[in-house]
This record gives sequence, structure tokens and C-alpha cells, in this order.
Amino acid sequence: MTAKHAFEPKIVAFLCNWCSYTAADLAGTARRKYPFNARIIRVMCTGRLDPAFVLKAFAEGADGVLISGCHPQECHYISGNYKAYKRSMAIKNLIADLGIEPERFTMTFASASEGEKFAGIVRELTETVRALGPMGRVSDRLARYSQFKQDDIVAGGEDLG
Amino acid sequence: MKHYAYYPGCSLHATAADYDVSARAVMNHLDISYSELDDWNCCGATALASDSYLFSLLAPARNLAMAGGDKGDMVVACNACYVAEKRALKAFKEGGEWSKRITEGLLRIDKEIDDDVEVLHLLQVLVNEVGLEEIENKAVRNLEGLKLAPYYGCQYSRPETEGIHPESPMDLERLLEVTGAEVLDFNRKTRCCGSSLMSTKEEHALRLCGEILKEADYRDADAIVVTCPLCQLNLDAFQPRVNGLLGSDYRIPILFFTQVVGLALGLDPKALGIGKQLTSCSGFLEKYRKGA
Amino acid sequence: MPANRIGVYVCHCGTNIAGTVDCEAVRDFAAKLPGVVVSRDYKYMCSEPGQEIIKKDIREENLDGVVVASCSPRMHEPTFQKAVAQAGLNSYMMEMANIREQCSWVTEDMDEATEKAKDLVASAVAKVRMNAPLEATYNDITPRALVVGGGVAGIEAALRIADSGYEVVLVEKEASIGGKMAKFDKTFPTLDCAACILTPKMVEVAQHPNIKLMTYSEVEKVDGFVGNFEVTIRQKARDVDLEDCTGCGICSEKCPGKAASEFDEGLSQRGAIYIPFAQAIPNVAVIDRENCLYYNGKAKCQVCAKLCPSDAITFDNEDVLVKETFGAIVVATGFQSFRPEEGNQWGFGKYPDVISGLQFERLTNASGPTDGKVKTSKGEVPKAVAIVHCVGSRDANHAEYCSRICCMASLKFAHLVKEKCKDAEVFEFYIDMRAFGKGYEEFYNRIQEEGVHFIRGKSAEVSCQIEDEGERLVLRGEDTLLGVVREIPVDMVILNTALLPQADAPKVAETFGLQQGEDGFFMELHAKLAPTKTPVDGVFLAGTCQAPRDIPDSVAHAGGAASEAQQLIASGKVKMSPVAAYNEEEKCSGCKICIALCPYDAIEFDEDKGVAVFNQALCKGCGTCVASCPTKAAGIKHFEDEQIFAQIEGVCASS
Amino acid sequence: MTHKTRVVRQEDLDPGFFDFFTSLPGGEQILSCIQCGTCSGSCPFANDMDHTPRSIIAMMRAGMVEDVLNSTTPYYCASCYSCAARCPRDINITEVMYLLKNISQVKGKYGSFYSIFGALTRRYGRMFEGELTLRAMLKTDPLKLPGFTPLGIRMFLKGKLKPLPSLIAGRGELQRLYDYAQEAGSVGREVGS
Repeated sequence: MTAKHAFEPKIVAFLCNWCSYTAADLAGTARRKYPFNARIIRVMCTGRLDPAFVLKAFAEGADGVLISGCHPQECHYISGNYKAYKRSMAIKNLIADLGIEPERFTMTFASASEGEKFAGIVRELTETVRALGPMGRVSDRLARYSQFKQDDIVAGGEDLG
Repeated sequence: MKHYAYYPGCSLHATAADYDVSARAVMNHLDISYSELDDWNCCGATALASDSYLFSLLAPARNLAMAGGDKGDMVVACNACYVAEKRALKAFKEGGEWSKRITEGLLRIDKEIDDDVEVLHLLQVLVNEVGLEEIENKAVRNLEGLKLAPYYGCQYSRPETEGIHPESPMDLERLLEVTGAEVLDFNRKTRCCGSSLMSTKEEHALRLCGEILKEADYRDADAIVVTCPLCQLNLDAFQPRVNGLLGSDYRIPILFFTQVVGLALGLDPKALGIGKQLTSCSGFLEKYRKGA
Repeated sequence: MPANRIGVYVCHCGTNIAGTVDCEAVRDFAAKLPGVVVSRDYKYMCSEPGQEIIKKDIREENLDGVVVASCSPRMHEPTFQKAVAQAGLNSYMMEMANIREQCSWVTEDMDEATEKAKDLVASAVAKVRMNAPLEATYNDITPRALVVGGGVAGIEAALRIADSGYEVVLVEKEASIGGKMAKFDKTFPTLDCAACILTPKMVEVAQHPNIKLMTYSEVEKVDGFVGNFEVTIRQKARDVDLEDCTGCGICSEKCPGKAASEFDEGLSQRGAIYIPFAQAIPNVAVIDRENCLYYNGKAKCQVCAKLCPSDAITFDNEDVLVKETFGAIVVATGFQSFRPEEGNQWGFGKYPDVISGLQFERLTNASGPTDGKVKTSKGEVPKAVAIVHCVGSRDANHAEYCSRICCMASLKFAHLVKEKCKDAEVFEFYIDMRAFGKGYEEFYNRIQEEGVHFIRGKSAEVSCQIEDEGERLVLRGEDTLLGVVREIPVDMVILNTALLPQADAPKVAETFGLQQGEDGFFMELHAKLAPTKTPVDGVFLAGTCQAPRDIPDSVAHAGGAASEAQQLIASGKVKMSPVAAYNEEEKCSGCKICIALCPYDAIEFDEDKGVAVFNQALCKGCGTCVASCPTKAAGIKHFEDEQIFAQIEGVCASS
Repeated sequence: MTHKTRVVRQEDLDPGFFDFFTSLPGGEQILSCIQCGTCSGSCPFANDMDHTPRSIIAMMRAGMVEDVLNSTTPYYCASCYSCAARCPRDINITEVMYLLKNISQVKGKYGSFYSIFGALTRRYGRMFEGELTLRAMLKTDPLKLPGFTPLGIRMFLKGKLKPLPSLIAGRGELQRLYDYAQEAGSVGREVGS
């Protein structure tokens, strides 16, 4: 029986149909228990991942977002995972700029046979996000973000002065 | 140039003083930069773990905590110390319950283990860090004509050493081949000599020694070359007792690899502590001089 | 306009879901979701009555959307798509919420599981509201099959498909078909001779009008997809003409270059030009360039060419690349036998009388290096033979799984030793005796009655003891039933080594788009319900490339794979998923980003219009182009931005 | 080894012991034992043991706590790690034996060499072989002493035996580590023995 936590983060997980989604199924058939926090959305390929999906998830109140696809060289569509990975780098910077801790978002790889690995990924991200606390409203973060930019500019100005 | 923290261990200050002498002589001759670990303590060998499990991790951990950093990786000459120190380091790195207690314990004496510290056996330093080529270049004597039986004992390759087969390590063979001696294919090279039970289960330990001496004799080895002071003591000092028990008449010199390599490097047998063995090395030395 | 007459059906799956998810609560929650008009729960939605409930509602409530909350879509999506279609609803208006594999089975706490299930259902409902009816398109199927691997499994599959009237190309990387089974002497449990049952099948392959045999060849590249795979096959230069060579073998006899025979597991020598074995199909020589004096530059030689009575030998040929199209592919690439590493505790590779199971097969085979006489390296008949099970199997240091065939093979070896070496003692060391197949337990009993010593325990080591008459092998291990350690002097030790995935399995997996399990064998689509299918439509698995198997199971598995392939080809048409990307040309800025990203060159640039043009036939629906389109001109059916946004809103609704 | 067939009734067993042992860090390994006997067959001292290493694990599973804690088997372990290197389930049996020696009920009888070793380590910081051998023999088998004197003398003449122990500065530190070990629970304490 899992001990109840004060804060149960919600994690939106976009999984590739060919590997990680299958891994998630495998974790199930093997009855491997992992935190219930992940909400899985199936896509045919992580290459489909539009950065907008990640932002949308945060905007809708997700506390963390996971993308998981095929291992390098194993993409069902040759190279979608690679493109997604490059995108995920950009996404990390993007959300950081928006005042969202980049740790709330991650891209991982799990092949169809790695049920336990997938369970581990969810465990880890859940704990990371739990430690960061609730996401809160994105608008608040944007406010803080602009404030931070202000200070930034001032500081910069002083340096120049 | 890499610097090492040399951990001789108790035996090398007593029963295996000749191992210490030859080890230092060889290290100096090969320009290995080292200094003896300051105020090191007994590693506990296999005995402490049988008495107080946690203390058997803490005692070697103290040594580890005093090595590493600019002191350098710990280079160990004795197999038993090698395993004891590696065992503590493994427990520490595994990060489990024991790791927690090791850290706590060391805090009591204001020490902590450097995350990057490694434990190496002197044999590995010679073979992998100095390199066989270097040793070959510096060798001035060819030991051709001498038949050597390489014997590692248990704790050089077990429980596990990265890249070394637990039953069949090859480092000693590769090193001895550089000396030009004939290196025998020695089946019992990693068989237990019973050393750790010699004081508690003598007769059985003697029988295990007998097995090893028997094969060396059968392959008419001029010497058994060892990497561990405890094996050396067992096979050398107890050889007469083995003969007494089995009615055999073995007279096989038991030398440390540092002594044999030292000879190849042209160092004087005396300076290498050859002759300190209880089993006479005169026959061996004779052959060696003939080779000259 | 969004679907607004949606039916939601929550499956209990017995207690599989209901055990941890409060299905009634989920049902009531779903009932309140926008667009939902019916919400029910039922013990088994996939059952006949379960499907009837859905069909009935579609007709009576004229539903325009259906959500089934049950197992993984990878399990039952086709089932429910079919069901709704039968009731007249477009099958793409059905969505599944995976509340079993990804919810009830991985969560312990009922409240948590129920909360998660609600989110997943909400997400599915939101998605289906945004769905639009889609029509699958159909492609013609090339009525030919490719079988890769000419072992007993590949042979069986090729013959089955060929017999049903379709053309088959059988590709084998070695110079002859036959695989491992061709090396065997007898087969358990019936003890009939392997050659006697395999050779006729090999000949049948060679003579079958529908089978084109390509030996000494390998699949280089696979393009296209189910129904029409375009396969590039490399025919390695054999240097011997398949038509002209009569298989007389003179070349091999006279060849000065020698090498250890692979077929005899290194127990005999063969020429650098050689015919793999007597019953080889094709019975044609091949030059092994590594050991050929001419090729390795040691001499001009070419003796074989001079001696060949039919001028079949020509040098310096090049590999030939052949392109063929197939509707289906059967992969039957087999296994490799574990070789104990240097320094292993049994002294394999050190003591000549410690041999592998395959080596013993050759030793005891009438066509083997000793003409079937079981002898030690000194040429003596062994008086004591030890047989060791689980060498490399069930071993964390090597392969953790059970190799499945070794127990029975060991019994067979024991019998053969008893038969060929009168009054030899046989000691068999086993951890567990696994005699699970038809007639296997009876076989075990029979061998027991033959007086074999069965010792329950894994033999720990083989060492050579020094005795007055010289060295002697002694095997040491615990007899766990007696609780004593036994030391047994033996003349021969047979190690029954593990079945491992082929060394080139990763390369093969990459070529055919297969996946390897944790054990390295190729993964089937479903362990129980689709053991020969793979995640790649149209590619099937046969035999030991999927898991360790004995001959009967390999043949049965191959038969299954063959019928899958036939069924596919026979259907004549293959359904193409309508999930494909498209481009709204008026929105397209002609930036060409998508063109660079498409892995299938399915997008071209129309210079006149200055827009990207998408080729639906080539598109596989990965959606990479859509995600990168700066003007949102590119879209992809069934995975539109709006649909995924809706899913995100769905799962987040409760937060 | 006894040749009487024992009938062990379930109530005579203590399943709790297995749970306790597997709860020790490192003890959990034995859960994966498949009783193949590789350890026993690899053990150079197996023929002196009252139970083979494999049967010790089987007995722990069964809860034969008395037999296990009174067994001499752990005291015949030479720490050669052959079993550990070969175990197909990756169990480090040598460590299991260490744990057993720590909780053994015959520790006083068979473990004296080890406790003397421990005491000397703490007293001097380094091993003093002469005293170790002397004390151990006096404790276990004083009659053997005369037989060893000649060897002792020869070794002394070869400079292989020191007359006096060498003391290290960090003796206090070792004692503090030992004290910590005692309170932080060496395995023995965890059993409450």
C-alpha cells in the first residue's frame, strides 16, 4: 500500500506507440507497481511532439511532462525520436525562460521490452516533481518571469553604469 | 606523472619483509612515484568480517579515507588487503545501508572517503599502468631456462575485478613472459591454499597446499611465483609440514613476482630479499646465474 | 462539429480492472462528461454480449462516438473497431481508455486507480468528440513470401507457403541449408535419425517449383511495407557456378589451404574450397577466401580450378545485389550455441575431452569425423562420461533463462553413450529435470532404466588431477539430494551449452524493424495470442530466433508463421491506415522544413505553386512534419493538434 | 553428519529467522538461491563442513534456526570466493557466511581466532602475528604449541617475526570506529545477541 502524500503531482506522458507505450503495457502485464501520477497519451511517434503540447499540458495544470520514445537507431519511423530529442532540448530552454523549472520536463527512451525501466522513469520523475512542489498557474509564473527580467535589466544597467 | 599511496599491509612489515623490500626496489627502478600511506592500519583481512561485520568495513575504510586525492590511488601488495580494501570501497560506493554506516562511522574520526579513490594491486600497476613494454625495455637479464609456475591464489581475481577472469587471470603470466622465463600453464593458479584457515584448520589447509605443490612439482617448476604474502607464507614456511603430512618431499622455492621481475631488471638477489625464504632458493639461484 | 452522442463502456475485465478500479464510479463520472449520452459498465466488454451492448446502443441511441475503457488498444482495438463498424459507426469514432495495463495493474490504491481511470476516460471522450470518420484505403499485395534462414524452421515455413501455391524465396547466409539440425545424429524423444527426417525436406526445398533458393546470401535492406516489401538481397561471391558444379568434391580433397570444419564443430579439417557436408543443398562447393592461398596471397594456386572436371570454378567474382518484392516476410534466423569463455570452470577449450553438446552430436554422427564412434582425444572408448546441464543457461553470469532443450538433449546423449560405449558409466548433473513435452517424461524414465546416474546438482568444476599414470579429468559437484560433494574421475565431459540469440541479431532486428527482448531474442507481438507476429505488419517469426525451442516446437512455430504469411497474402489486399499527413496548400508558406524532415521522401515541392505536396501513399503517419510546420498548414488525420489538445485537457480536467 | 532421519514439525521451525536474515543488508541475496549446489561443489573446505553451504541456505529458508546458528560451516569458509564467482544467481555466499559468523551461537567456541584478531587490531592498529598465533593456539589447542616452536624460531631468524608489535597513532580512531560499529549495530547486535 503506497503511503499517501500531501501533494500528488499530475504528470502528462506522451508515449511512442511502438516502444514506450508498449513498455508501459508490459509493466502492467508484469504487474510492476509505479506511482499513479502519470497520465499517458499515445502518439504514433515522438516526432509528432509539438512543443505546444508540452506548454498546453503545463497550462492545463500538469505539474510535469514526460516524452518517451524509442532508443537511438530504433525509431519505427527511422529518425522521429532523434528529431523529438533535439526538440526536447529546445523545449527545456523554452520552459526555463517561462519560469518553469526545466526538471519538470524530460525526454527518455524505453524500448518495448523495458517495462521495469518505464516504471522507474515514472517513479523518478514523480519524485523530482513532487520535490519541486505544485506547478501553480502558469500566469503567475509568467508574472514572476517578467519581474525577474526586470531585475535582470536593472542589474545589467548597473553593470554598464 | 601519477602518484600512488603504497599500502604494504601488516605481513609486509613482518613475515613478508622480503616482499616489501623487492616491491620498493622494483617500484623505484621503474620510477613509480609513490609514498607509503601514512599511519595505515590493519585491513582486517578475512578475520574481522567474521567477528564484527561493520567494523570489518570501517577499519579498511579508514585507510581509504587517508588515500585518494593528491595522495593518489591506493596500491596494495597483499591479496588479502587488496580484497578487504576493495570490499570496503565497494560497500561504500554501492550507497546502501552499509555505505551509510561507513560514512557515519568515518565522521566520528573526521574522515571521509574521496569518491574517486581506487584500489589497485601492485601487479596491476606493473602490467597496466607501467606497461609490459616499459618493463621489457628496462629488463637487462633474460631468465631463459627457468620454469615458473604462476600462482595468484584466491583474492587477486575474486570476488571480482573489472576485466579479470575470476578463475583464470593472465596478468602474472604476461608479466613473467617479459622476463624470458618459461611460464607454465598452471591449472591450480587460482585454487585456494587454505591460508586463512591455516591457524584454525591446519591439516586441511596443508592438504590444499599439497595439491598446489604437487602440480608445481609435476610440471617441474623451478619456483612458484606468488602475488600474496599469505600464500607465500603458507606454501613456503609450511612446506615441511606438508611433506610431513603427505610423506612427500617438495622443495620448491616460493617467490614473489616482484623478486622475479627484480632479477630481470638486473637487481641483486640479496637486495630483493631472495634467500629469506624458508625453502632454500639455492637451486633456483644457481640456474639463474648459469643463465647469465 | 464534435460528436455529442457518445457512449462510454467501462469494462471490469473480471476482477482485473474492477479489483482496483471502482468501475461504477468511473461509469457515473463518465455519464456527466460533455457529449456523453450513455455510460455503462460490464464484466467483460470484449465478450459477445459485451459487444452486443455497444452495438445495440449505437443503433437505438444512434451514438456518433464510442469510448471503451478496458485493456490496452494493442490488445482489443481491432475487436471494438469491428464491433462498432458492424453497428454502422465508423471505426475511427471509437477510442479506448487503457485502464488495465496502464492503470489497474500498476496501481495498488483503489482511490488512486479510480482517479487515474477517470482522467483516462475523460481524455478518451474529449478525443472522440474531436474525431472524424476515416476510410481506410487498400493496397494490392505481392503474392510472394520471403523466408530468411534455412534451418528446420525456415525450411518448414518455406515448404508450407510454397505448397499453398505462393512463390517463396528462401535466403540462407551459409553455403547450404539445413541449419543446426543437419548436424544432429538422433532426435529426442523418438531417437529417429535427424538426417533421415531432415534431408528429404531439404531436397523437397531444392526441387519445389514455387521455391527459389538463395544460399550464401543475406538480406541487406528492407524498404516498403506490409504487402509490398522491397528487399535487397546480397548474394555473396561463391566463386563456384551453381549450375556447373557437380559436387564431386575433388577440389576440396586437393585444396592445399585447410581450415577447421564449421559443420564438424572444429573436430575435423576441410579445404579452403569445400562442400559444407555430404547432404548439402545445394551440393555445390564454395571458396572460403580467408583460408584460400590464392586470395590470402600466399600462392597463385588455383589448383581447384585446374582440377575441376566441369570448369565450375571462377575466381574474383563480386557479390551480386538482387532486388525482390514480397507481400510477407518470415524471419527464421535461428540461434547460436554458447561457447564457454576462456578460463571457464569446466576447462572447455583447455582439456580436449571436455566438449560441447554440438561437438558430441558430430562425434556420434555416422557421417561425422569419427564415423560415429564415440572416442576420447586419445582415441580410446570412454569408460566414464559426465553430462553437464545448464552450461550458460539459468546463469546470471551468462544467460538467465532456461534454454529448454538441454535436459532432453542430455538424456539423448546419455543414451547414445550407453549404446556406443558398452559398459561406460554415465553421470548426468542436472539442476531440475524439465521433461515437459509429449513423450519426454517417458523418455526420461527409459534412460533411467538404462542405468544412467542422475545427480541433482550443477557440476561446479572440471579439473585435471595428477595421478601416477598421469593427468585425469575429475568432475566435482554437489549431489544435492545426498548433501555430499562428489568427485568423479571421467574420460569425457559433455557440456550442454545454452542457446543464445545469433551474434548478428541486432543487425537483423535493425534490418527488419524488429525488437529484441531483454534476453536478446526477437520479440513477438503478443506472448500468448500472437507468438509468430511482430510489431511490424507482415513480418513474422519462426523457430529459435524468437525463443529457445526444440525441433517439434520450432516446426510447429514455423507452421504458424507460414499460415500467418499465407493468410496475409491470400487476402489479396492490405488495409492501409488512413492515419496520414496532409497539407493545406493555402496555408503553406513553402518553407520546405517538412521536406527535409520526412524520413520517407513523401513530400515534394511544387515550384509553380510554391507549396509542399504530400504523397499519402508514401506517408507512414509519424507526424514529424506536422509538429514542425510553422504555419500549421500540415495536419495529420486522427492525431490532429485539436485532438491531442483535447486529450491533454481531458487528463488535466481533474487538476 | 547424522544419518538418522529427522522429522521436523512446522512448529519446531522459526520462519521469522529467514525474514530476519533477508532483512540484513546483503542477506536478501539468498532469496534468489535455486539450490543448484554450485557453491558446495566449488568449496575447497566443503568436506569439513557439517552442512554444505547450499543446505545452510535451504535450512535458513525452512527456518531451522538452531541448526544454522550451531553449524560449523561458516567457520570453514576460507573466503576464497569460488562460490561467489560461480553462483548462477550471483549470490556472494562468502558475505553470507560472514553474516552468519556474526550471529553464530558457537562464535565463542569457533570464533576465538577472529575475536583475538579483532582485539589485537584495535590494540596495536596493526597485526602482531606472533601474539595472534600464540593466543589463538593457547585458546584452541595448546598442545600444538611445541610443534610450532621450531618453525617460529626459524622464521624469527629469517627476520620474518617481529619481537614487538608496531603501534600506530590512529589507535584511538580505530577504537572509536569500533565503538560506533557496536552502537550502529554490527550484525550481531541487530539479532539482539
